[in-house]
Amino acid sequence: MSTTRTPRAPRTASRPSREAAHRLALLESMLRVRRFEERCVELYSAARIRGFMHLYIGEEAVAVGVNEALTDDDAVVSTYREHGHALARGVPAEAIMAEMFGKVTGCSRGRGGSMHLFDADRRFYGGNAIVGGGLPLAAGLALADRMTGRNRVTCCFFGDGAFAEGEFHETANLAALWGLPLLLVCENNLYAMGTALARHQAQTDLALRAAGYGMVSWAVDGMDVFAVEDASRRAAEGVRAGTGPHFLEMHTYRFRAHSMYDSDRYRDKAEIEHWKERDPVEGLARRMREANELTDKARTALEDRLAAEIDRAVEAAEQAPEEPVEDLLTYVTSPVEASRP
Amino acid sequence: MSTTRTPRAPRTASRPSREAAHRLALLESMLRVRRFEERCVELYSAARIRGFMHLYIGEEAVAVGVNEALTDDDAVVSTYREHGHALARGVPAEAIMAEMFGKVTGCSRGRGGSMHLFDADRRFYGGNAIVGGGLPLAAGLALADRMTGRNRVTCCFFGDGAFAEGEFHETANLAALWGLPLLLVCENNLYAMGTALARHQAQTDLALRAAGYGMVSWAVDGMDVFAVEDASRRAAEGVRAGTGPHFLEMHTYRFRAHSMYDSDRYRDKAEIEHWKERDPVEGLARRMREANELTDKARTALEDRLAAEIDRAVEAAEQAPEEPVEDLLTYVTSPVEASRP
Amino acid sequence: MTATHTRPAEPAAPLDRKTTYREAMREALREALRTDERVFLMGEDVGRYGGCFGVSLGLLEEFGPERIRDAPLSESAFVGAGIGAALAGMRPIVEIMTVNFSLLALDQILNNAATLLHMSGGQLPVPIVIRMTTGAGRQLAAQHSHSLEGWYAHIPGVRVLAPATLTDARCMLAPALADPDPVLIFEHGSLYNVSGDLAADAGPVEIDRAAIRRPGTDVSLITYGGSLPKALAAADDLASGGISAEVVDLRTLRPLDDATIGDSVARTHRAVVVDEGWRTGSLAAEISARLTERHFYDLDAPVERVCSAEVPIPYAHRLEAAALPQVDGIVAAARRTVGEPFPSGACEAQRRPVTGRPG
Amino acid sequence: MTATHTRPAEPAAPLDRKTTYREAMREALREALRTDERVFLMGEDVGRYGGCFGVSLGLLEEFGPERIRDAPLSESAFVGAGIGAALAGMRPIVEIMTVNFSLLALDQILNNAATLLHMSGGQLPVPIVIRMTTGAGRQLAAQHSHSLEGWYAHIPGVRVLAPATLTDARCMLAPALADPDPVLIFEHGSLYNVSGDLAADAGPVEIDRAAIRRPGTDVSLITYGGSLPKALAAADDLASGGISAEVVDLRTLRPLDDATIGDSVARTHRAVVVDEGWRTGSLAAEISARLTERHFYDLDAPVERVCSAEVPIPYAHRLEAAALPQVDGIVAAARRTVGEPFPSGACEAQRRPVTGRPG
Ligand SMILES: Cc1ncc(C[n+]2csc(CCOP(=O)(O)OP(=O)(O)O)c2C)c(N)n1
Ligand SMILES: Cc1ncc(C[n+]2csc(CCOP(=O)(O)OP(=O)(O)O)c2C)c(N)n1
Ligand SMILES: [Mg+2]
Ligand SMILES: [Mg+2]
Repeated sequence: MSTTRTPRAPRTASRPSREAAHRLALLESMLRVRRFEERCVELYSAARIRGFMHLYIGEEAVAVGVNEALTDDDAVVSTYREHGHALARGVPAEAIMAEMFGKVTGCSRGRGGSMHLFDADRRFYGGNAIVGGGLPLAAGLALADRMTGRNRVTCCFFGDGAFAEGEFHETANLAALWGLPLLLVCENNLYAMGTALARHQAQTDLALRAAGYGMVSWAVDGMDVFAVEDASRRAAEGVRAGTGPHFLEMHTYRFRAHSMYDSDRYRDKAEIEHWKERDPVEGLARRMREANELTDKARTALEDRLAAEIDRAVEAAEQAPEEPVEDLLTYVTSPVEASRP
Repeated sequence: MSTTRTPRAPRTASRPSREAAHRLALLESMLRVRRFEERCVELYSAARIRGFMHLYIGEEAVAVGVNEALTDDDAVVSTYREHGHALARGVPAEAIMAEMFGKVTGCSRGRGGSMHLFDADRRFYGGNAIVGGGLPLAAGLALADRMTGRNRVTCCFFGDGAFAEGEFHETANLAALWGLPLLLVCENNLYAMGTALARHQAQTDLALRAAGYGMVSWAVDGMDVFAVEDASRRAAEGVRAGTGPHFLEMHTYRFRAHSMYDSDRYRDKAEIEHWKERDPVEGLARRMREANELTDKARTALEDRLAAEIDRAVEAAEQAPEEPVEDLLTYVTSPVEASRP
Repeated sequence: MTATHTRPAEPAAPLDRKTTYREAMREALREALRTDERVFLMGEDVGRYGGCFGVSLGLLEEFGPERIRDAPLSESAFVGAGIGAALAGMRPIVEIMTVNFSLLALDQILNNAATLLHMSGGQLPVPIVIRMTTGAGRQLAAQHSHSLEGWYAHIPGVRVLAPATLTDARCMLAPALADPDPVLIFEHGSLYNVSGDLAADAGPVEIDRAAIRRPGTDVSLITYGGSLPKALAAADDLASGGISAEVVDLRTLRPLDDATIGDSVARTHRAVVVDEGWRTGSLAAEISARLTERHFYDLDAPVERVCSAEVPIPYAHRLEAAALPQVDGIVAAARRTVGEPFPSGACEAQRRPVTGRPG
Repeated sequence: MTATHTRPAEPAAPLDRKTTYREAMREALREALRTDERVFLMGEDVGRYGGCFGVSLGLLEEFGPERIRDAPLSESAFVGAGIGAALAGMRPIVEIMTVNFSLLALDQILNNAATLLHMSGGQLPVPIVIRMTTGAGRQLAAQHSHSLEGWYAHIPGVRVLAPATLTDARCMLAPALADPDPVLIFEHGSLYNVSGDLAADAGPVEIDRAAIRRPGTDVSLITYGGSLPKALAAADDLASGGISAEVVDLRTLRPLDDATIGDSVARTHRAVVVDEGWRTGSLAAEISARLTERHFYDLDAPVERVCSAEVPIPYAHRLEAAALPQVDGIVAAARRTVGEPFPSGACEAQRRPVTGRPG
């Protein structure tokens, strides 16, 4: 049972400028998620976005760090808390925003909303709002790769709450038994909605429990994008090397409530503040500032660029048409032509 | 993680006659299961018993040994392979046989058949033919005891195959989390139907994996009724002492095919022979004979007694009436009177 | 804990006249918990969180974590545990957050809860109550918008309730708990915020009978749950056009109250069934079939069904609205039954697939 | 593996004229596995064991363990894995041993397989085929006797097939695999041993159309799957009494072939739907409702339904037989539609509950 704690990412001292550029890219990617979601909150209050909406704020290092380990050929399966995963994967902010506006230009043509972002071209397989429901699917994507000899990784995100679902355990066993090229990323943010980890898991060391399936499993500081990146790269390498599924428990925290409906009564304010001190976005920015890698001017420019990008996304979403009501039944089944391949 | 291998039951040397009597009782109980099922095979061939029928032959030490640790107040939840559990629990052979004949005197009034034996008075809660389906139910029985402060044990039998079902994992977590008075007895007979353990479990040390939930878990020689009895007593004691669920992995083997429909192509004849050498019934009989605790005459008398008991059961089942067809819909819901408590 | 009602029945909290569906439901839970110590509430986030739709807010503080029992995300296990606890003499109320997640517990519901009594030859009644939110209309998209209560009504051995009014929200739980067999209660998500007056003496209600919510003579609008307000609005609209619609609230989806339904149709000779389930295989189909079987010669027009379009409910507001039964569709169907064409009959036509095959 | 049919299509094994339903199904699997390397079979005991009903016997030896893939007892995971594999370009055939266990995978079937195409705005078709045994009649008791194919037909986005003949067993799989969307195939357990002649040129079949298995003029017996032999026997019986019954085999339960059903009833003016599902909320109810909607003025008698009694199917032989549709019940129903009382009308009456409330 090979459970180890991931140490801080080793930082070799070569070519600082390239490294700095990488750090800047990570910061930008995380900040995009942060600013995008902050705008979403406003738009939700203005009733431009409806339905259930779950924010990723505080957990950005996970999506961004994991994505560094994935190539365009790899696949991602996500949850209802997937704005961050989608953005990190490269799904354009415009397509996501339009989706949340219910517009035809949305990445699911407005049929999915916040919880169901899809982008087949980017192998982003959603957006699953049944807790644990994406796991078997991810195993199947990985199985297809295994059977056809394609050396690709399927990465599946899910929460600590999903660890209690039978679907997680069935999938973990199947994946380990069949040696599937699956990267299981458990975002342990200590709560399943209002239920704290210790009140829904008999044993709270999730990495250790996943290791029980014979998978390589590590617990990772999910507030440190470098730790996430490093662990993800090593895990993805293992997956690509054919050593079967790998499990990463990301210790993270959501700074906001579970969803827009949640009044967040079940968490201690001090706990929230404690974790906010470990803000992955501002933490990285601070480190970069201290290392003279990020001037105030550069930060402002970055913020402006992102704000403009999000403005454009909102603008475009506002302008975009809705799917005509006559097309309601389109895509219930495939167009007839497709059924004669 | 407290996983230990159970050593052979310690045999203290006091009052040999009482011990010998106990051994004789165990032998009788196991032999009853064996002979009962052998008769069932004949009756199945004669089409007196129909439907699916799963034999316990080879596994008798588990049901009989575990039952020694249970009192009348405790509860038992079982599977479709439950003749042995029912007989050990004290459900009369007559009631079981009549059930398999589909007669109104059967322990489920003929509605259940071989896979669905029930006896509420003996707190024998069936007879569940959905693999893993009895586990949540057992947790609920235990939960009721916990909530009402009754110091009782609920014992749930299930197979190695059930370990792959989500329902097992959800139940294990729930039971450990809530500290339920549950005795989980996994009958690991190395096969789920035609699928060998290593082809359905990524990690085949089931006791170790159960321990991952924070339960006390032991692997036990399920072919040795004393080892089973000893481990079960200790586990049941732990449960009664309020230390939460205990898990016993019983290493056992079925000598017959999975069901009457199975041609048993997937097992090695040598493997079957190897395990038959460890026959729990004949093994105990041999030891008792060697210790001069069982004369040939006593054995013959015992066999005769059991044969007569089974004869009577068959006779009574043959004679018994069927439920009248007019009563088909009885028990779909409770009688009207019951709904006004 | 040996007998029913061991605690002296405290006087129920005096009922406010002004209340909401959510509060009425909570009051019902509180009463059950107060009057019968065998009762407990179990489900995801029923305690600390107060229930995902706030129904059980405050109950944890009043009754403690043993009886307001937060469960892990393990629908099959905690529903099954409810069944087991019921077998052992408790009266569990299990909450599944929404019907969408109940599929994960369906094995326990169908193969155990609904089956044990019969399979055991009458030995094992399962007095469990399972509550869940159902329905669409809040832009929650496909995986959070199912209306499967009619589907559940297919299962022998369970009773299916759909409280649509404040009184039923307040008063159906007690008889559900008194039922010795499994009862599923479906609460339409759009109803929780409905407010109104609740009679101070709102007492025990029957759970065997449908109710006439509005009498009428020309056509029977047969519905339940979240569609009741729509049917009542349609009846208003029809009345203004001179058509007198009777509105029947089924209340209990299984077993159906054939007598009340049949009597209504025998009077009006026309029926429209309004049901948020997908049309094919809907509860509306069952009611239509029964009316044909029993009232073939009473009917002056074919039974109409107004159901959801056969599509995973989409997120976009207009698409979602088009997928669900709406007042204008009910009005149009009712007009068809009395032979009056609806001015703009576009509504149903819009539901034709364009490029897709019939789903 | 980049395109369809990359292997040169080997000539299919010459078809024996004499075969069984089981062998026909196996031949269909073999053909699919030979002609399309994207196809694989996955499920519990499909390999080493040969399939719990022997359908896949020998395929492991021919195609190896990667493509004849034994799965652990994890219905949700391996059905979901089939869905994922389908998304990634494979053509999985997933076998669930019996429909009874499919409840454990229903979340994957309804919330993923049936929903992904729509929810993703058309990006993610799911070309999966899920096969399962259905039905009662072999004394397997409540948890092994469900007939839920009609229930599954409620779900938009899936196609539901019920091959009832050797030809359909042999020929429905290929078009099912060619369908870009999920297809559920229900094989009635009582059919596997049915033997008969299979035309050597049995070719691709339509999976959009019902079939008239026996033409007739007085009443349409509408059925499918395991009830087809019973309906045909009833038609024989009726013929000897001078009633000409047409037997319609639905073949595809979703989408229903309204044209064939409707044309038949427009000719005969009377319909009996025979369906092994529980009566309330049955597929038979849907067909009855549609006939009323579309053929109200064609019908000379109310549509009759012959369904299973609403009871968890009991083990005892006579009780089980009484719970299921039988030839005499079909004959009686048909006679009622033509206005002839059935000599001994006891059959339906026996189904009344005695002490129980309506289930
Ligand atoms: C099967 C299922 N049960 C319940 C829910 C309602 N629900 C949505 S999110 C959630 C909590 C999930 O917690 P976790 O897996 O830790 O993910 P997080 O929200 O913390 O990211 C719950 C209970 C659901 N969507 N699906
Ligand atoms: C959920 C479910 N899936 C499949 C089956 C069919 N089936 C019955 S027994 C069995 C094997 C179970 O193996 P195990 O749990 O090891 O018990 P054993 O039969 O060896 O005692 C299978 C696959 C079932 N009854 N229920
Ligand atoms: Mg969480
Ligand atoms: Mg086994």
